[in-house]
Amino acid sequence: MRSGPAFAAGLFRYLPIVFLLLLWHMASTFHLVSTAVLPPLSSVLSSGYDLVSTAEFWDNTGSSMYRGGMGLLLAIVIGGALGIAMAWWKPIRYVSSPLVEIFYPLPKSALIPITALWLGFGDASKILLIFLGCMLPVTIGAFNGARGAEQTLIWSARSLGASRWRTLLDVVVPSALPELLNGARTALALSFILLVSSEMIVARKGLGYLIGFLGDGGNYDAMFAVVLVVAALGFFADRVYLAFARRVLRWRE
Amino acid sequence: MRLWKTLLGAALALPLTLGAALAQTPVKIRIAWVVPVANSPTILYEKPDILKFKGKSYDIELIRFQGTPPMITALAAGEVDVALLAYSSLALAIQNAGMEDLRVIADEAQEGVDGYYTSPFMVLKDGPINTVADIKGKVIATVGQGSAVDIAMRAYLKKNGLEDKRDYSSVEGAFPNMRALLTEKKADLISVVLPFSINPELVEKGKTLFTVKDSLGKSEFIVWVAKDGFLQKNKAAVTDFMEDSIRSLKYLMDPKNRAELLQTAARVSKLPEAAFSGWIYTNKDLYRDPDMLPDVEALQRSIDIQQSLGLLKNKMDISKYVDVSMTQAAAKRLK
Amino acid sequence: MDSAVLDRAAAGGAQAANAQIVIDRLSHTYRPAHGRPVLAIDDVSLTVGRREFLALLGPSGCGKSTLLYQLGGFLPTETGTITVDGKKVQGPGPDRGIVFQHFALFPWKTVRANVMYGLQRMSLPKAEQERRAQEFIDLVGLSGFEDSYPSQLSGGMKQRCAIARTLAIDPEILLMDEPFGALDAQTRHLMQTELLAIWNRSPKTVIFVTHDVQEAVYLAQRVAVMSARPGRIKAIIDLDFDRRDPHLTKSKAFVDKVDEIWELVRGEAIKAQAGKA
Amino acid sequence: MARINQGGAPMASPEHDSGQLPHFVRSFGWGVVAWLPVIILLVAWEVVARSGTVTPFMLPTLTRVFERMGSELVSGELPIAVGLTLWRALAGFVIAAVLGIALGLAMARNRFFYWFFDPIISVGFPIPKIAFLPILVLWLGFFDLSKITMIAFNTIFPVVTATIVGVYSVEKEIIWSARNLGTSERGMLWEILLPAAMPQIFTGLQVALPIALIVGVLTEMAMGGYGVGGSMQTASRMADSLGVFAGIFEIAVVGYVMVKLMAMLRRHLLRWHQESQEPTTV
Repeated sequence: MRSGPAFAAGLFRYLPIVFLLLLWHMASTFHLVSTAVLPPLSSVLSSGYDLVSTAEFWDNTGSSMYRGGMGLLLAIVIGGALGIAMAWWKPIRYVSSPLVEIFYPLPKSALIPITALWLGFGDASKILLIFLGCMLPVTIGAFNGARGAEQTLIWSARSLGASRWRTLLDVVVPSALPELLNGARTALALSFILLVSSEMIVARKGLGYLIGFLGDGGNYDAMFAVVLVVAALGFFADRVYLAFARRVLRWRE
Repeated sequence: MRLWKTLLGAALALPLTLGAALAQTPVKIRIAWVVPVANSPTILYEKPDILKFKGKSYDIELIRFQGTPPMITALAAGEVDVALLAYSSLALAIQNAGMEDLRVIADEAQEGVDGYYTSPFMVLKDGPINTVADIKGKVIATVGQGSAVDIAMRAYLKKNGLEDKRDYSSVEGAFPNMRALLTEKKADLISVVLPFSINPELVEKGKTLFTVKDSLGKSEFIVWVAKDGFLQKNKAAVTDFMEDSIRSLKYLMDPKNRAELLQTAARVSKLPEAAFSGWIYTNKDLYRDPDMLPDVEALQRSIDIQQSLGLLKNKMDISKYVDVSMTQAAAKRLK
Repeated sequence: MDSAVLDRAAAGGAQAANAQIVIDRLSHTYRPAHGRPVLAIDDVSLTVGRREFLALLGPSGCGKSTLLYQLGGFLPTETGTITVDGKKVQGPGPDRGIVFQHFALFPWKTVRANVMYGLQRMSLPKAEQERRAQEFIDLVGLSGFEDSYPSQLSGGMKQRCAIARTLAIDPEILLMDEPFGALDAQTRHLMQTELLAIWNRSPKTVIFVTHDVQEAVYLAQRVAVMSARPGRIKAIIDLDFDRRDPHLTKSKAFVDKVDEIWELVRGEAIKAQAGKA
Repeated sequence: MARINQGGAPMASPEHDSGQLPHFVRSFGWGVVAWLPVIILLVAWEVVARSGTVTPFMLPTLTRVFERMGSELVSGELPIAVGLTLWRALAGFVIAAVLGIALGLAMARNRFFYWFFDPIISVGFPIPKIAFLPILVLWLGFFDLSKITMIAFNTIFPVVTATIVGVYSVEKEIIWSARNLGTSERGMLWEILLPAAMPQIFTGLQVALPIALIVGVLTEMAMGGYGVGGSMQTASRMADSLGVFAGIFEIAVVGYVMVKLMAMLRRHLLRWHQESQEPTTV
């Protein structure tokens, strides 16, 4: 398939999204939902267009992406390392699992009063909350993946002269990768949700800030436009992730 | 040798220039807000040429909050300096959060002032409710128990012998959704504020059963607060800040500058100018004191009502927590 | 070295003077996370000479793999000792290369990267690493598949790759854990012949675990027969066939030897089956 | 990928095992060590709270928070609030689990389903679903139905993606041999695909359950009503930080128990899997 047919195929592939948007349009034209809470798609798109053409909007997007990206990055790096370490060294597993198990089910926005004491209301506290919320799927994936590392592979590496550290790096980490990356996909999606919810509560800027203040002001056209932007960014990030994961894991097929 | 002398001179001069620079560094005032435009700080500092001291003795930073509770936390943690609180939240912050150092410094908006707007509680025009007594057994929608309008509603219903849970049930909804809750019959009585209360569809389908004024009379509804420590340390800067604020408010209230006001409101809220043109800063809006001086008596009255409803544990003398000296000084300078 | 140990070791087999691996009174208990501990190896002593090809033969579950893993240093020795060149085994090392039944190739590395892995752990110049990797890839007949991932290879090719990976680091001792057990009959036969050819070219000490009597007789200079669980050394049989003879496996001497050893093993295999049931 | 049929011993190699101590001594000792970080955190909390560097509103002492929880326990408020929150969270979770696994299986086995739902999942997962709360309220009212729907709506996504990954990782040989043995399409589902994909599906469920609890609490905060989130919201409106922190502790305890029970369930259901050779944590 070259570019023309490839484009058509891509269009076909993502047709269900068009269908979803059509459903939205019908919902408001046939008054299935009060336009007071869900404005017609057309007005959302037109205020979305106005919004996207301001520099301020991109400033907000940029700061959100920074927070989300940092939180996610920390979650993947620290969460992945923690999961692998927990599988490789029992003491780490014992010491870290109660902490992880207690913090994961807490609503992160409820922790804002506590993180505010320590980090204030700036980027750091939002990054921390996103990190905490995204970490567990990565940790669970890395942990299960590392535990699934085949014993004979570890032994092979050792008998080929690899040190224990080297074996961890060369055998356990790649073995954990498929499940770790699968956890990272969940984390990626969660990071967008957490980013919006943490910015909604207190913020100077960001997409969650926009959603919060547009919503409180009853400007639902613009608010849903921002929601759509978040969804589009999330979708795009997910597709990039999938392409990346396929590349990293190409040895599997 | 020359080099050494120059270096030495520079080294000696450095602390001096730095000190001078520090003295000139404006005091950063972090302001917490919730609703754009309706909270005046979101539009007061948009026109640099009437702000004499901004960037000189003070500077501002606006921080949006989802509601009052995180704002009180932020005040307590010293993460914001000036916050806009309703009378009810103010009393709770002082009494329950133990923030004895909170001071009312200025007025934001007052309810129930004669000749000005007051927020309505609305029912369906052709619905079953025509008098307050009809509320019995019905569902009322509030923005949250214990909030400023909620207190007004409960107080009025109580005056008419109606108690929550016994005589009516309450559900929670945000102001923007109240219209839909009423028209879709999810609630029988709703509580709305500007600009949602003047939505054409709501005006067409709904009618006002009673108002905040009916319940509370004249009420100091929303005030600016700051911590005493911050005020004492930055008296001069805060006075300058208040002077700019009052000047800007007066400028925006001036009918001559109405076009500019509407433009600013539209830009800040991302809503069309039409959303504001009918009411903002006119007598169809809540009353705002032109000198930003709060009505302490009215404030005390509202808090007493709050306490009588059991939404505040103990009686409280609010005048102890008012420090309008800087606002007064600023207003005087503008005379 | 303790001379008593040497004596006892000598009693176990020939070539004591040339002994490279000495296993002395080794016992091993396997402790699963749930359930009772199992005595897997009971008081095994064995000596293996330098450049000797020894087959460790026994029914499944007799502990022969456990013995091999202890030799490899993967499992700790609890009772008894294992020495290699007079040094106690304490953990794995590149002096003892291992080939597993299920290949244990790194699935995320290509054939070349797999073979290079051990070489990269040695301080060799890059060019030398590449030259040697290629040499061993060619040796096992995987030329042209250097950039394939293991998932793209057949079972026989995977095992060739695993053998190349182990041989490339030139270990003095080659531990093989039923390396041809997962292959089909034809491939297995080919691989046996190739293994012999490689060994003839550059003899190493080989310990070859198998439960296939014919394979053991065909490959090894000496066969140690293990009993069913707990594993003990039941008999040691010296073999002296000319493996260059293409008709060897059909010769009477060979067939008789297979039968003789098969008799020894059969009883154990039955015991092992009974033990499982 | 090839996790299902790997033989071999559990991976924690004996080099790291703690030797010869009797089992109960080891597990008790580890129990103490395991909770050490939590204990340190709590002690640090108490020390900071008592030091006077922060006001009791910002960080009340633990003793007072526990006292508050005690009095709520005695008055019966706490069990009711926890019970309600738990009921909604679990109801939403069960709905999401059943629908999510079904949808995941359908997507993994049927090209049309995959085509239709793949982009929708990809868009729907990261979308801030809280924005749709007013719509749910108008459709489904204020009470349990809208809250449970919101919970299920948030929780279903990780279940679906995990199920798809799980089914995809089932080895072709297993499917082929099952088909060869005459397994029907339906038997394939129940006897082959579901059990073989179970490790990944379960990981998805383990990720999803805490999300159900979190969303349950957040919807209560947004919509009012009884429950832990509702009480926390009321408390925070009244500037009653003891009530807020008591709520945080209640959620922490409930969440921890939930996570632990899921881990136990996993160990029980996946007895056949190699990972069960070792105690499962997280």
